[in-house]
Amino acid sequence: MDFSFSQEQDMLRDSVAKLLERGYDFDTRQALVASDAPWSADVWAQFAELGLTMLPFSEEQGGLGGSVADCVAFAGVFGEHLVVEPYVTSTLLAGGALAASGTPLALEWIEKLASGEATLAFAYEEGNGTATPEQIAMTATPAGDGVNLTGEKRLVIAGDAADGMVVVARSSDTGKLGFYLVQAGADGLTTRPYKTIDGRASATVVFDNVAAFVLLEDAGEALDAILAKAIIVASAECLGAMKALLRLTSEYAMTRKQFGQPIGMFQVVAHRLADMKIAYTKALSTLTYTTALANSGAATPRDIATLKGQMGKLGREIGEAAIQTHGGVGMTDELSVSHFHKRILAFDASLGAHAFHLRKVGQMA
Amino acid sequence: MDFSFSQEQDMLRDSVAKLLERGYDFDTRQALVASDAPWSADVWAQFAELGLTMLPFSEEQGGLGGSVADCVAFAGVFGEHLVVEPYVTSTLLAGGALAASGTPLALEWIEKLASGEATLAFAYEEGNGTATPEQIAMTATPAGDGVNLTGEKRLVIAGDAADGMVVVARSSDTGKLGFYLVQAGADGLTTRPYKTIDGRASATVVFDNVAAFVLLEDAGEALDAILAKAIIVASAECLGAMKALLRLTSEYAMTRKQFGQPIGMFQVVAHRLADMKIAYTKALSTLTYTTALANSGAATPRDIATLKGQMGKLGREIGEAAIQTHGGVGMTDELSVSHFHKRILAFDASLGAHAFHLRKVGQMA
Amino acid sequence: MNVEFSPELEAFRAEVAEFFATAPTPAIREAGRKTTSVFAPFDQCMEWHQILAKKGWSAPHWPVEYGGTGWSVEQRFIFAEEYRKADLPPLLPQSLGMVGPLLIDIGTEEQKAKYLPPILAGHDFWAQGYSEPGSGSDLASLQCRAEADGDDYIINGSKIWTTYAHHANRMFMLVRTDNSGKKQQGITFLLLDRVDYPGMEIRPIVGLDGMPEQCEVFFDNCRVPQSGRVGAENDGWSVAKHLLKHERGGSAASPTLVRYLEKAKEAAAVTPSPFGGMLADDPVFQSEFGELHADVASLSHMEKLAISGHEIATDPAFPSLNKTINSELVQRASVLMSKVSGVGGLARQLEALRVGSNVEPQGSEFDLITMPLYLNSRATSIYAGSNEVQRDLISRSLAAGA
Amino acid sequence: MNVEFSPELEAFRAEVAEFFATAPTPAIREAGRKTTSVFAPFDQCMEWHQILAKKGWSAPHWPVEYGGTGWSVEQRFIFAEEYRKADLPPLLPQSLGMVGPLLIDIGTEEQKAKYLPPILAGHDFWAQGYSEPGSGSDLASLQCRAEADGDDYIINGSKIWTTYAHHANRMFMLVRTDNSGKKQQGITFLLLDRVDYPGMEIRPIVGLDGMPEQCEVFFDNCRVPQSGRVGAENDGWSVAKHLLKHERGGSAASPTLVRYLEKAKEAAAVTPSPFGGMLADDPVFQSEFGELHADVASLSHMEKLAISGHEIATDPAFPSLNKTINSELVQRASVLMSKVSGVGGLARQLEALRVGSNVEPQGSEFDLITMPLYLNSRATSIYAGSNEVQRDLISRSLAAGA
Repeated sequence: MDFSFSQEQDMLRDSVAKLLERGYDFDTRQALVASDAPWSADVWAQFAELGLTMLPFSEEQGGLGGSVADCVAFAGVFGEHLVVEPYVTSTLLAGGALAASGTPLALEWIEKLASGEATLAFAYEEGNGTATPEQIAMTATPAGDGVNLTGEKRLVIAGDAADGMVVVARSSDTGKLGFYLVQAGADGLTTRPYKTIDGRASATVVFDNVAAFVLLEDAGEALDAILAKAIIVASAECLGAMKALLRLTSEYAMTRKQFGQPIGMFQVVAHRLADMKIAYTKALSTLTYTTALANSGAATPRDIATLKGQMGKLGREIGEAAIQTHGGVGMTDELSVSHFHKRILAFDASLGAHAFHLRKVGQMA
Repeated sequence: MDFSFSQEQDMLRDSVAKLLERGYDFDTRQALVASDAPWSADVWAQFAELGLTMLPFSEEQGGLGGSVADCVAFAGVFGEHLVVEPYVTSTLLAGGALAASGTPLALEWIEKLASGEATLAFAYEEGNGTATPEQIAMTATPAGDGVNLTGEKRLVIAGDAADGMVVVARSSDTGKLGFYLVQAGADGLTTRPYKTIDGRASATVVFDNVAAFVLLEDAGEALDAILAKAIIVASAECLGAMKALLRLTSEYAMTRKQFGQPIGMFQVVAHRLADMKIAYTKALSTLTYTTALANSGAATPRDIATLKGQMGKLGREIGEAAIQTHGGVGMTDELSVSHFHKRILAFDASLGAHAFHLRKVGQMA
Repeated sequence: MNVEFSPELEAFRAEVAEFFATAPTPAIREAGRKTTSVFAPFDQCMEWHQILAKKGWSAPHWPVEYGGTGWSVEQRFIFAEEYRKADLPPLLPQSLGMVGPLLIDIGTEEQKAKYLPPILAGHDFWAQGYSEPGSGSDLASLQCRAEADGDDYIINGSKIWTTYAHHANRMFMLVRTDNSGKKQQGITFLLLDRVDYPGMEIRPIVGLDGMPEQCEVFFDNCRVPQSGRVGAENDGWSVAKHLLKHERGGSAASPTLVRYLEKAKEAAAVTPSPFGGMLADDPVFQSEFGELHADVASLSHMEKLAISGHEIATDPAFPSLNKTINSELVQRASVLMSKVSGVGGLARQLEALRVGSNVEPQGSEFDLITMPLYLNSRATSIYAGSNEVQRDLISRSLAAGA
Repeated sequence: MNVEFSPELEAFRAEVAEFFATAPTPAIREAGRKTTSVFAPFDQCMEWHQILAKKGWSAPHWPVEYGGTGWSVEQRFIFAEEYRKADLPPLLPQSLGMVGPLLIDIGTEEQKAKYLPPILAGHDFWAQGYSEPGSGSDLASLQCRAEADGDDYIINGSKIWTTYAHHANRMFMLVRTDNSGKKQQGITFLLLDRVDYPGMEIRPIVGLDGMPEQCEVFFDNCRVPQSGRVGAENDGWSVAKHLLKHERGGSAASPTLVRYLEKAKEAAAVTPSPFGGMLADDPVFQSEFGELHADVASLSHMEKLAISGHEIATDPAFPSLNKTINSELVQRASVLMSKVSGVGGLARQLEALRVGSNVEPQGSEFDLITMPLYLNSRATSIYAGSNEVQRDLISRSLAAGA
């Protein structure tokens, strides 16, 4: 068993950290979120320069053949900086679908994603009931070379801002789930953009007979695989947010005084901090182990469900404890604390909330 | 709304309290539990003298026409003294079944119960699955004037020591639940006696074609009613145990010193005590309100499920907190603390555990 | 022991329900549906307060001679239940529940005559100036200073977490008038007739839910009349503690919680479970729902006991027990609600939340409120004496043998 | 980053499983099934220890030169997993996990030569004399006194919660040799060759589960040789702290928890749910089970990281994190198990629990153990440094920036 990052992975993380420390401090990030821009094109270009957008694609498909551990190595830093750029959805989820497809069209798009010149949304979730792919209702009806898509997708990150989207839909013919590509602005597409509570550009997208290209008609297995990878990397982002909260909260507790002493000297506050560290240690351990498993090709669906469930549950515990410990200032928009918590909340609700995954564990264990 | 006990109820409680303070201190109680006797015949006779065994029966049936609130008034004292005498099972459950029956045989037995000269067991539970009457599997097959009973009953309090038992069984003919009376020592009866973790004489009873008298053939509604009443009174016993634990634990926390100060001065211990009081206040409120509702004939099945669920859940919280606060000594057989907790555990597991009842609330609410 | 269920009570219930069905304007109803805090949208809330006042129902818990209703415990609960069923905005507590009852108890006749009628009528809204940046849980350490000068005090310092100060026309506050003794001494309780005195400045703070609910209030040589003092100079701490008494045995918070649960169940009935069927029929949902429902029932029972004069309400720890239980149930209810919304709760929709914006929400009206309610309710265990302080007080009552 | 799954490892697993299937006697197996504590039934436990020792497997975590196995992390976990799958009694921790490793680190050559082989072989069992009636969480306040007298110490005082002292033939303990300085100073760490010195008396304490697991040990002018001292006089506190190091990165407690969960699931598969069907298929059971299973998985991941040398194990708070997480999971697992038993767990069955009694249990063998396990495991958050003390330590590590 080896749970350490390689030197290359450490170096990549340090590069990302330097980049974000320079240009992604909390105030800059807040200004970005408050602006009309969906994310920073500049930062995205720097990600591309560092090779992040190329990393996960195989060398045959024009990528760097990076592993999931490579992504985990730097994704924690994304979480610590509350990055709003759509790395997981565009590069890993949409990109993963393209890679699984491998059609000429897919390869064309991979090139655009890998170079950083384009982004894609991943239209997957349809509401609280669709934590599991079995509940996907969006239909794909064969039409000519492609399909027509009808249905509604919620929480489509970058849905209004990306150059197109990969849609997960159910074939009206076979009942199987497939990946389909839709260009931005296609006929029949109605997009209601919004920002998420954690500052990401998102949209509700309604499809009314929208023409789409076929990427992969029987995508069930591929979907599981790319979701698993996305969950691992998103978990690393979440862990970054948890780490930031643990640090900020212990610092605050040691400086903020009430009744003549730092509040961290009150045993109840001290024990809440201890519980935050317990939760963080569990989360760190499970993310690290699951990453190593996945790197060895041995992560089972139960391992992935365990990871997603634990990260969401433990993350929420840490976020709520952080706010309670900060008191009034923790309730404000000005301090970063609540924003880290909202990032965790968004992580938890996406791709199946913790209660869903932990119950799945109970079914599978 | 009136949530106060009457002067008569207060007086009855005081009489019971005096009796138990005199003759039912913890050491005496422990000696009784360690003995071969199922309970104290002497104490039982004193209960009868005070009229407790006569109280709940109607005046027409030779009782005192006491209300459920009358029983609640003194049952708390039973809990505070860890009384092992089978008041709830013999007087309220078996007695309630007799009262609902009203046959000459039932009236005969009511007289014996009311006078204190006899006790009856109530054979109801069949295991963890039978928190709900729907799962009762014991069969009653018509035979002559009576029935033959076949099946197994668990946790039959006084099952080996009482003069007979009221059995809840399902008619092989109609599928309906009925009440049947079996004499102690009847043919085909195999009794494996044991003491419960909270010191009561109990038994597993196996019925192999045991001849029984019919008390009531369609007892569904009557069963719900007598279970509701028994749950309310058993809840009062449980509340008495909770009260004792809250008192013992706060006293201990104020006297036991570690690190140079009473452990109750440590904020984490103080807050645990506060949580115990919160739980106790909830339990007291719910028992009191539900008793008043039942006294007004307005307690619904949801109210009863809420009561049983809350008492079990809150009681366990208090018991576990009491042991943790007492530390090592809380883990011993010598101190009463663990015995109060075991009384609560037994209450919780009987007649449907808290998780069962709270889920029922969720179905009904 | 009994609980009354009479035809008269049912007639009362019908009267209340009828009034709630007809009296509120559409904007008031919208404000009620869009309430995601203990503090409802201000304008519609005050408009509704005025309508209730005309009916004589704005302060049921006040003594009859000051405008209360003289209702029985049953009536008060029926009123509260129908109120929540109709999804109407709760009236703001600062004036009706805090400064009003305080003045009734210990105000001068002049103060009562001047301040109580406009509170009752809903013409005045009082902000509460207690906390300071350095004094949160440790309220008695407050430093905002008032120096006597002729008939006036001159105030210097600041207050924070002053809810809706930017909407208020009056304010009650604690100031430090003496630094020499123990910190609890030397505090004075002041009523401010206006919030636009020269030298007074109010700045809203945006909360984590995006709403400007709290404020900071700055005082720079702000001159206010001494006649606004309640109680003696330097005796403000006991005045503030007296105010606490009004949380005792007066609240009927459980109907709000019951309404949250009803909304969660209604939404769950039309939300698919990822395990098939609708969420409301999912055993795990039912189990969690039942557990919370029963705990809310216990609070409701406790409130009814307290209002009816049961001895639990005379326990010195009762206000702390009540506050702790209620605040944590609000948080749990908001968690359950946001679970039902799931990804539907992730859109930040400040415009759609604004009363009168006519912006269609993303998803359902339920999804619109669950996340703001969850976020806002993180404060319930922080404000009005953090739950840590409340548990300290509860444990002290045990040490004292209560 | 990787986790190894090689054919060699599978062969190792088969070898271990084969040994566990064949080597234990029926009594040892029965003791394993009837283990309701971290401390298994003594006689069969030591018998099994001796069998394992002959195979060379009694102390996998010891250095090879002292009898350890030199296994990889994977092998250690496979061993622990197969061990629990076979329901074998866990070896007692006091000798193998505490005094043994301590002597390996800082004992004299003489002490090592004398004491390590019989520990390894399972011939000696050491009791741990730390706590005193007045010194529980505040261990450093201990008062059991040892006065030097020639080559001996004369001990007066008492020890409590001395697990299995009535079965022990040796004992290590902390005594006070100086009262003049800070309480942590003046403590000395002693090895007692025997437990039947004149003036030494051992009294078992019956626990809430009815078992005499703990003891009280009284010393009345009890004379023991000074040669049993480990470290310098008055330096016992640092010796005791050194011992803690061995909890760091060494434990593999999660396989026990996994086994508890398996047993709960197996029992649930044959227990009807009051909502119909079998409990194992009930969504609420699955949900609770999954939540606990995932938390156990996190502990397992943490243990594997620690054994493999990951930096989390170098955190000064690691032993406290490990102890807190493990103890609370044991408690939660025991709650889940006793929920499955329900009324089946309410019979007090001390005789049926005794190995070799041949008394048929009331209900299933699962029901026989759930309640004693639940009751006994209430102690896990109390002993070995209460979880309150552990959380104090964890929070201090945060204050120190770890």
